[in-house]
Amino acid sequence: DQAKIGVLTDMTGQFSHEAGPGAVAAVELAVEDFGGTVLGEPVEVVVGDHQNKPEVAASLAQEWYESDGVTMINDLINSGIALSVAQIAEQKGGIAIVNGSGSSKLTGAGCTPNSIHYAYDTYALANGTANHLVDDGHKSWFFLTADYAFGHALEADASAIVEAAGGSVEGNVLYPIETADHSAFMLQAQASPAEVVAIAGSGTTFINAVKSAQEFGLTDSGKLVAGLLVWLTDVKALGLPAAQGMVLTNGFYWDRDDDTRAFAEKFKAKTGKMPHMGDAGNYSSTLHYLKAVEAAGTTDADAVMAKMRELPVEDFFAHGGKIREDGRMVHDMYVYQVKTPAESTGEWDVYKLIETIPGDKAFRPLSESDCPLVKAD
Amino acid sequence: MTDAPAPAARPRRLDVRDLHAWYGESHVVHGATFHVDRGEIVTLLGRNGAGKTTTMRALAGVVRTRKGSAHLDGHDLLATPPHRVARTGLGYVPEERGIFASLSVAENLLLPPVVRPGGVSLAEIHALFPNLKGRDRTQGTRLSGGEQQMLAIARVLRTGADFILLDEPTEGLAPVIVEEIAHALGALKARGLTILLVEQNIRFALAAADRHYVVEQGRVVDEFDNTTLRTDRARIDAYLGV
Amino acid sequence: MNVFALVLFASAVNLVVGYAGLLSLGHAAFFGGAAYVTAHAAKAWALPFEVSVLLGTAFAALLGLLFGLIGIRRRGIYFAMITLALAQMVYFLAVQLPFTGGEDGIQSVPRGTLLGIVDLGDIRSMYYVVLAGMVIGLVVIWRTIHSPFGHVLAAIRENEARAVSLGLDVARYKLTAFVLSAALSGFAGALKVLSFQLAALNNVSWHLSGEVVLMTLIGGLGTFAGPIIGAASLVTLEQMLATSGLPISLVIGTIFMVCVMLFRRGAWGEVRARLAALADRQGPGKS
Amino acid sequence: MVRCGGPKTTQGGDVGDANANVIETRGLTRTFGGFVAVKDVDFAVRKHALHALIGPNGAGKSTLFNLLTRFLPATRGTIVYRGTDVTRTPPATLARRGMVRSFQISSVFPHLTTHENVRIALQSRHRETFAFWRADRSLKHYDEEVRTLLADVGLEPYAQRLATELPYGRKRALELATTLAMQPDVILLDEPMAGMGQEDIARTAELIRRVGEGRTILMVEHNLSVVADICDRITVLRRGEIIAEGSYAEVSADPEVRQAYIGSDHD
Amino acid sequence: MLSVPLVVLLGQVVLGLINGAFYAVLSLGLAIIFGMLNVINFAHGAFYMLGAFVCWLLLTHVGLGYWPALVVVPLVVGAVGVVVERVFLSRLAGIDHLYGLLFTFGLALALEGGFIFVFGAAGNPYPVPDALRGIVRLGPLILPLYRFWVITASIIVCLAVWLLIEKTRLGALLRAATENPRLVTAFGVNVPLLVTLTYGACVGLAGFAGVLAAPIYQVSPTMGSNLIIIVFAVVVIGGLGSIGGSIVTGLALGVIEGLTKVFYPAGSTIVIFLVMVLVLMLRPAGLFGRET
Ligand SMILES: Nc1ncnc2c1ncn2[C@@H]1O[C@H](COP(=O)(O)OP(=O)(O)OP(=O)(O)O)[C@@H](O)[C@H]1O
Ligand SMILES: Nc1ncnc2c1ncn2[C@@H]1O[C@H](COP(=O)(O)OP(=O)(O)OP(=O)(O)O)[C@@H](O)[C@H]1O
Ligand SMILES: [Mg+2]
Ligand SMILES: [Mg+2]
Repeated sequence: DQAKIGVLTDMTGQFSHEAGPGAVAAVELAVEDFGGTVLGEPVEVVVGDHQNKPEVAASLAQEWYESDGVTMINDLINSGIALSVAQIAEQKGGIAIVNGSGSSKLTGAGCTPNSIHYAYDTYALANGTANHLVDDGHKSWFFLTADYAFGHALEADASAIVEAAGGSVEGNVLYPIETADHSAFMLQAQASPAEVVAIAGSGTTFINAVKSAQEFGLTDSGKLVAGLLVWLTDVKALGLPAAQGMVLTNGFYWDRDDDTRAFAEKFKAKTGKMPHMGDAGNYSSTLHYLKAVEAAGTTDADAVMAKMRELPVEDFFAHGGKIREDGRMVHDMYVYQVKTPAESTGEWDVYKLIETIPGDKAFRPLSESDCPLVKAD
Repeated sequence: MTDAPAPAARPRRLDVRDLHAWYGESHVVHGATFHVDRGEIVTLLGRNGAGKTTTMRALAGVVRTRKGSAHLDGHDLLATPPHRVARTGLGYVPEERGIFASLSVAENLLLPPVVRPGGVSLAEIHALFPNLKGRDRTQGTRLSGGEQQMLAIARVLRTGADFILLDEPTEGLAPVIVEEIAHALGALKARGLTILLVEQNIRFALAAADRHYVVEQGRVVDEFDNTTLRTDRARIDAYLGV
Repeated sequence: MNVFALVLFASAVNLVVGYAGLLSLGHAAFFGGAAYVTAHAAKAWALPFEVSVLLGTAFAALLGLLFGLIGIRRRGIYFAMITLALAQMVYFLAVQLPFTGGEDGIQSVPRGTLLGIVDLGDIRSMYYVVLAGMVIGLVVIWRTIHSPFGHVLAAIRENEARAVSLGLDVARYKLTAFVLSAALSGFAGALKVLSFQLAALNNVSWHLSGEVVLMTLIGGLGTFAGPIIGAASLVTLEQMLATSGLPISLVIGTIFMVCVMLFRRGAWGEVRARLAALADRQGPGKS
Repeated sequence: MVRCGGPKTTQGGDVGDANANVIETRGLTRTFGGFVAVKDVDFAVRKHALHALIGPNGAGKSTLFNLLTRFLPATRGTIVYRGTDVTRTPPATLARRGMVRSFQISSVFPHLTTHENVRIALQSRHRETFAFWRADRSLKHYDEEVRTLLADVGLEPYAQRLATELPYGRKRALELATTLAMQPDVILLDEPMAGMGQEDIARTAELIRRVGEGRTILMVEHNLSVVADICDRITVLRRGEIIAEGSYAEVSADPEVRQAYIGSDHD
Repeated sequence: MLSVPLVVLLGQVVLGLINGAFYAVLSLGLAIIFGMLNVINFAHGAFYMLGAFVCWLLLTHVGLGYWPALVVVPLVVGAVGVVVERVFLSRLAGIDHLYGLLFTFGLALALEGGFIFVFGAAGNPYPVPDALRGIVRLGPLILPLYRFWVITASIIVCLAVWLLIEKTRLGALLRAATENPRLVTAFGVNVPLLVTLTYGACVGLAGFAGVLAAPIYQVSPTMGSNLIIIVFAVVVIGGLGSIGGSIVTGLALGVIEGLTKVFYPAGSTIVIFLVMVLVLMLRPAGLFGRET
C-alpha cells in the first residue's frame, strides 16, 4: 500500500498565482515534514496541470485513481473541476481534498463520502466579513458582484447575513466576469448612499475592481471596501496603496503566531513567497491525510476517510479542526484589514487581525445543509 | 522618326539570350533569344500557351525562377532585385490587367511611382481614353473590361517608363479604341519610347509594330519585319495555325 | 476518449472550413450546446442514452440552421465574425441560464445503458460505444466529401459566381453543409458528455472554436486525415503536458508557430504532397 | 437598317408572339450612384437567333448581361424570359430554366481539373448535386459526355490538368465547354473570343455556330469579323442606349455606329 | 432600472468614450494589418500586453518613468513586430490567411504563457504618473484625471494615423500591395519593406495602448487575451479596410457598451456582438466598408 498524492491544479493559467506551484510546494513540504514515508513506503507526489479544462482534469483524475495508484488528489482549484473530481473520487474509490476552490456546493448538493472541503468556502468568507462590519456599525451595503454562480453565492450569503444582523442592502450591480474595466460600476457604487462597497468576485477581475475603486476615490469619499474573497497574492498584486483599508475574511495569515511564521519561513525558502490560505490548507490537509493513513494502516479510501473524520486536525493551520459528514473541515476563521503603507513594516506585512471567528460560527450549520449525506442521517 | 531607320543604326535596349523560366516545377520558357532596339515596337506572336506572357513576366521580375540573361540598357534584369526593375525604366502592363479592386480609379492610376520625368500627363491620358474621365472615384474593378484595359495602359504611361511591356493591350477593346491605341503607340514611339508587345490581333500588330518574333513552346522560332508580314502572310499563318 | 470526440469535432469543422470554404469561429456553440442539452436530458429528465444523444444532435442541427440562415450570405471574415458573435450569445446564455450550472457546469451525468442492453457504466463498453460513434461520424463526413454534393461544394468554394451562373443555388449548398457540420459537431459534443459525464462552459467558449480550427489547420485543412491527425495529436499532447511540468501555453503556442513555418499544408497535407512528388519522379521512369 | 426609336422592335412582324422572343426587356435601367450604365433599354432576342451585342467600351453590354441573368438587380424596368416575368427571379433559378452565361473575365473553378469543371455543370443540369450520401463513383456516367464536350473545344489533352494551369485562351474554351454542358436554351457569352489565338477564334466561331442551332445565343464580342461571320442580328449599344439594330451589313453602314464603334478600319 | 440618476448616465457616456478610445487605438492597428496586409493578427492583444509589461519593466528595472516610456515602449514593441514580420510572417504571404492567424495565435499563446511563467498570472501594479493623479469633478460627477489623458492621447494618435493612411498615397500602396504584391513590386515599390514597417508600426500602436492601460489595469499577462475578439468585432463592424470606420466604431461601441453596463450589465459582454450581427445583416461589409 503506497500513498500517492496527486496535486491537480492550474499550474500555468489564470489561477496559477492562487494555486499552482504554491500548492505543489505545500504538499511536498507536508510530505517531507511527515518523514517522507508512510506504511513503510515512500510517499510519492505527482503534479497535474488541468489548464482549467474539465475534460483534461477528469481524464487525468480517472487515470490517476485507476491505473497510476494515486490515492488522494489535492488542491483542485476551479469549482467545476473540483465538483467533477469529487464525483470521480467517489466512483473510483479515491479521495479528493479541495483547497483551491471555494464553492460551497462541494459540501452541499455536490458532497460525496470521498471528498473533503478543507481550507475555506464562500459561506465562511461572506459570513465573517459581513457579520463583523455590520456589528461594527456599517449597516448599509452595496454589492459589486461577479456575474456567475460563485459571485451570486457570495452575495446571497453576505446579504442574508447583513439583513439578519440588522443592516440593509442598498443596491447591487452584477459585473460580467470578462469585464476588464469596472469604472462604469464604480460610478454606480459612488452614486449609492451605501457605506460599504462589497466586492464579490475573485482573481484578476477582483483586482481590477479594487483598483478602480481606488482610482475613483471611493475610499477617499468615506466608503469602506470589503472583499468577499481575497487571496494574499491579490493584495500583493494590488500593492498596499490600492488595497489599504480593505476588510476581508481569511482562513490563514502567515503572521498569526510562531507556528504559522515557522511554516511561512520554510515555505518562503522553497518558493520565494509567503503562503496563503490555500497553501496552508494544502499543507495541513496532506499532513492530516498521511496521519490518517498511518492510523488506518492502509490507503483504502473508506478506511482513511473514516480515520480523517475521527482524528482532530491539529497543526498550525487549525487547532482541533474537525471534518463533518458533509465533508466540511471546520476550523476558526479570521477577519483582517489591509494595512496602510505607513503601518506596514515589510514586504509581506499586509494584514492586521481584527476578529477571530470560532469554527462553529464560521461555517454553514449542518442544519441548513442540502448535502444528501447529511439528510440520510 | 516614324520611318524606321536601319535596325543596325539603333542602340540596343533589350537583349535577351537563352532565357528560361519556370512556374514552380514546370519549365515554360526554354531559351528565348531576342532583342529590341531603341525606339522600336516589337511584337511577340504565338499561339495560346506558347510562353509569351511568361517571357514578359520573367523580364518584369514577376516570375522569379529564371535562367539565362536579359539586359536592359546594360542592366542585368535577372540580377536586379524585383522592386528595382522599374527604376531601369521598364513599365509592365500585365495580361490580366492587374487593376486593384480595393483602389479607386484615381488611386489605381496614381499608384505606380514615377520613375522618370516626361511621363504622359493626366490630361493627355484623358484625351486618349475619354472613358476614364470623371470616373476617379469608381472602384477600379467596377470599370468595364475595356475600361480596365485602358486604365492599365494609362497607369504605366504616367510613370515615365520608357521601355514598356504590353501584354495583349487590345484585348476587349472596341475597334475604334484599338485604332486609337495603334496611333497612340506611334506617338509614344515618336517620343522615344521602346515597346515590346504581345499580340493576338495580327491586324493591330501590323499597324503598330516594326518587327515581330514568333514564339513557340517557349522559344523564339522566327522573326519577320513588317514587309514580310504583309507580303508573306502564309508563313506567319502557318505558325499561328489559321 | 476525449480524443474521439474532438477528432470527430475537428473533422466536422473541416467540412465547412476546409471543404466549403466557410471559416466558422462559432462551432463550439454546437459542440457545447449539444453537450448541455444531452447532459440535461440525461440527468434532469432521466432520458435514455440514445434519446439524449439524439436530442443534443438535433439541437445542434437546429442551432446550425439558425446560424446559417443569419450568416450564410456573408463571405469570408464577415461570415467568421457572425458565427463568432452568435456563438458568443450562446455562451452568454450558458452563463446566464439556470440549468447549465454556470461556471460549474453539469456534473455526474448518468450514462445509462445503450438500447437497454449494454451497460455504459462499464468503462470498456463506454469506450467502444464512443469509438463507434466517432467512426460513424467520420464515415458520414467521408461519404459527404466524396459525393456529388462534395464536388459541388468544392466548386462553390473555388468560384462562387461561376457556380451561380451554372444554376447552383450556392446558399442552399452552403447551408446544407453548415447544418450537417453543426449536427456532427453536436454529436461529438454529446459523445463527450457520455465519456466525461459533464458539460461545461469551456465547451461553448470561443477558445474551443478557435482551437478546433487550429487542430484542423495543423493536421491539414481540406484533407480527410488532417483534422484526425491534428486533433488526436493536440489532445494527446495536452494530456501529456499536463503532468510534464512544462508551461503548457508556451509549449503549445510554440508548436503552432513551428507547424506553420515548417509544414504549411498541415502535417497530412505535407505528407501527401511529398508522396505526390515522389510518385511524379518515379512515374516517368517507369513508363 | 432599322433604328430603334419606338418601344418595340418592328422587325419581322412577329412582335407580340410570346414564342418568338425569348428575351424581352422594357424600360430596363441600371444606375450606379449617379452613373446611368443602362438607360431605358427595350430589347428583344428572338428564338434561335444568334444575336450580337456590340458597342464601345463601357457602353453597358456586360451590365445588360448582368441584368438579364439577374446577377445585378435592375433599377427600373422589366425582363421577360419565354413569356414570364423574371425581373425578380434568383440567378441560379434562371440558369436552371435554361439561361446560362459566361463571364468576360475568365471564370473557371481553378483548383478542379478541366474534367471536373465540366462535370459540375452536368451535375447541375441533372440535379445530381445534393446527394451527400452517394459515392462519387456515381458520377462516372458523365465521363463520356464530358469527354465529348472537351473534344468540341479542343481541350481533350488537358482533361486532367487543373484549370488554373491552363493558358488564358484555353480557360476561355473551358468556360465555353462548361456553359454548353448545361445544354442551355439561351446562352449569353461575354466576349468569348477575347484573348484567343487566331486558330482558336476560327474554331470557336465554328463551334458557336454549331451549338447555336436550335438554341438562342446572345453574345458580346469586339471581334467584328466573327460577328459579321456568324451573327444574324446585331444590336449596338452606346452609353447605355440602343443606337442601332439589324444585320451586320445594316448596322455597319450606319455612320453613327462607324463613328462610335467600328472606326475606319473595318469594312 | 429607470432610476439611474442622470449624472451617472452622463458619466457613463464619458467613461464609454474612454474605453472606446482604447478600442479605437487597438482596432486601428488591427484594421490596418488586417485590411491591408491581409493578416489576421491574433497577437495584437499580446502586443498590447507586451507594451504594458515593457513599460512596467522599464520602471522597475531601469527606472524609466511613464513619459519616456510613452515613446520608448512603442518603439520597442514595434521592433519586436518588425522582427516577427521579417522572420516569420513574410514567409506566410500569399498562402491562405488562416495560416497567419494560426501563427499569430500561437505567438499570442506563447507570449502569454511565457509571461505567466516568468512573472506569474496575478499581474503587477503600475502607478499613475504624478502629473495625472487625482480626480476631476464635473458637477457631482467624479472622474479620474488620468482617464481624460487617455482619451486625448488616443484621439490624437488615431487622427494622425488616419491622416497618414487616408490622405497620403501610403494607404493605396498598402492595399494594392496586399492584393497583388508582385505587380506592385514590378511597379518599383519595395513591398516587403513596406509591409514590415507597417506591421511594426501597427504593433507599436498596440504597445502604445499598453502604456496607456498600464496605470489603469493590472500589468498582467492575460490583459490582452479577452480584448482581442472585441477589437476584432470593432474592426469588422467598422468595415474592413476602413481606417476611419474603425476609429469611429471603436468610440461608438465604447459608449454603447458603457450604457449597457448601466441598464443591463450582464449584456455588456455581448452587446458588441449583437451590434455586429445586426450591422452585418443590414450592411454586409460593415458600416464604412466597401464591398468587393
Ligand atoms: N501560374 C501558372 N502555373 C503553372 N503553369 C502556368 C501558369 N501560368 C501559365 N502556365 C503555363 O505556362 C505555359 C505558358 O503560358 P503563357 O501564359 O506564358 O502563354 P501565352 O503565350 O501568354 O498564352 P496566351 O496567348 O494564352 O496568353 C502554358 O502552358 C500555361 O499552361
Ligand atoms: N458596379 C459598378 N459600379 C460603378 N460603375 C459600374 C459598375 N459596373 C459597371 N459600371 C460602369 O458602367 C458602365 C458599363 O459597364 P459595362 O461593364 O456594362 O460595359 P461594357 O459595355 O461591357 O464594356 P466593355 O466592352 O469594356 O466590357 C461602365 O462605364 C462601368 O464603369
Ligand atoms: Mg499570354
Ligand atoms: Mg463588358
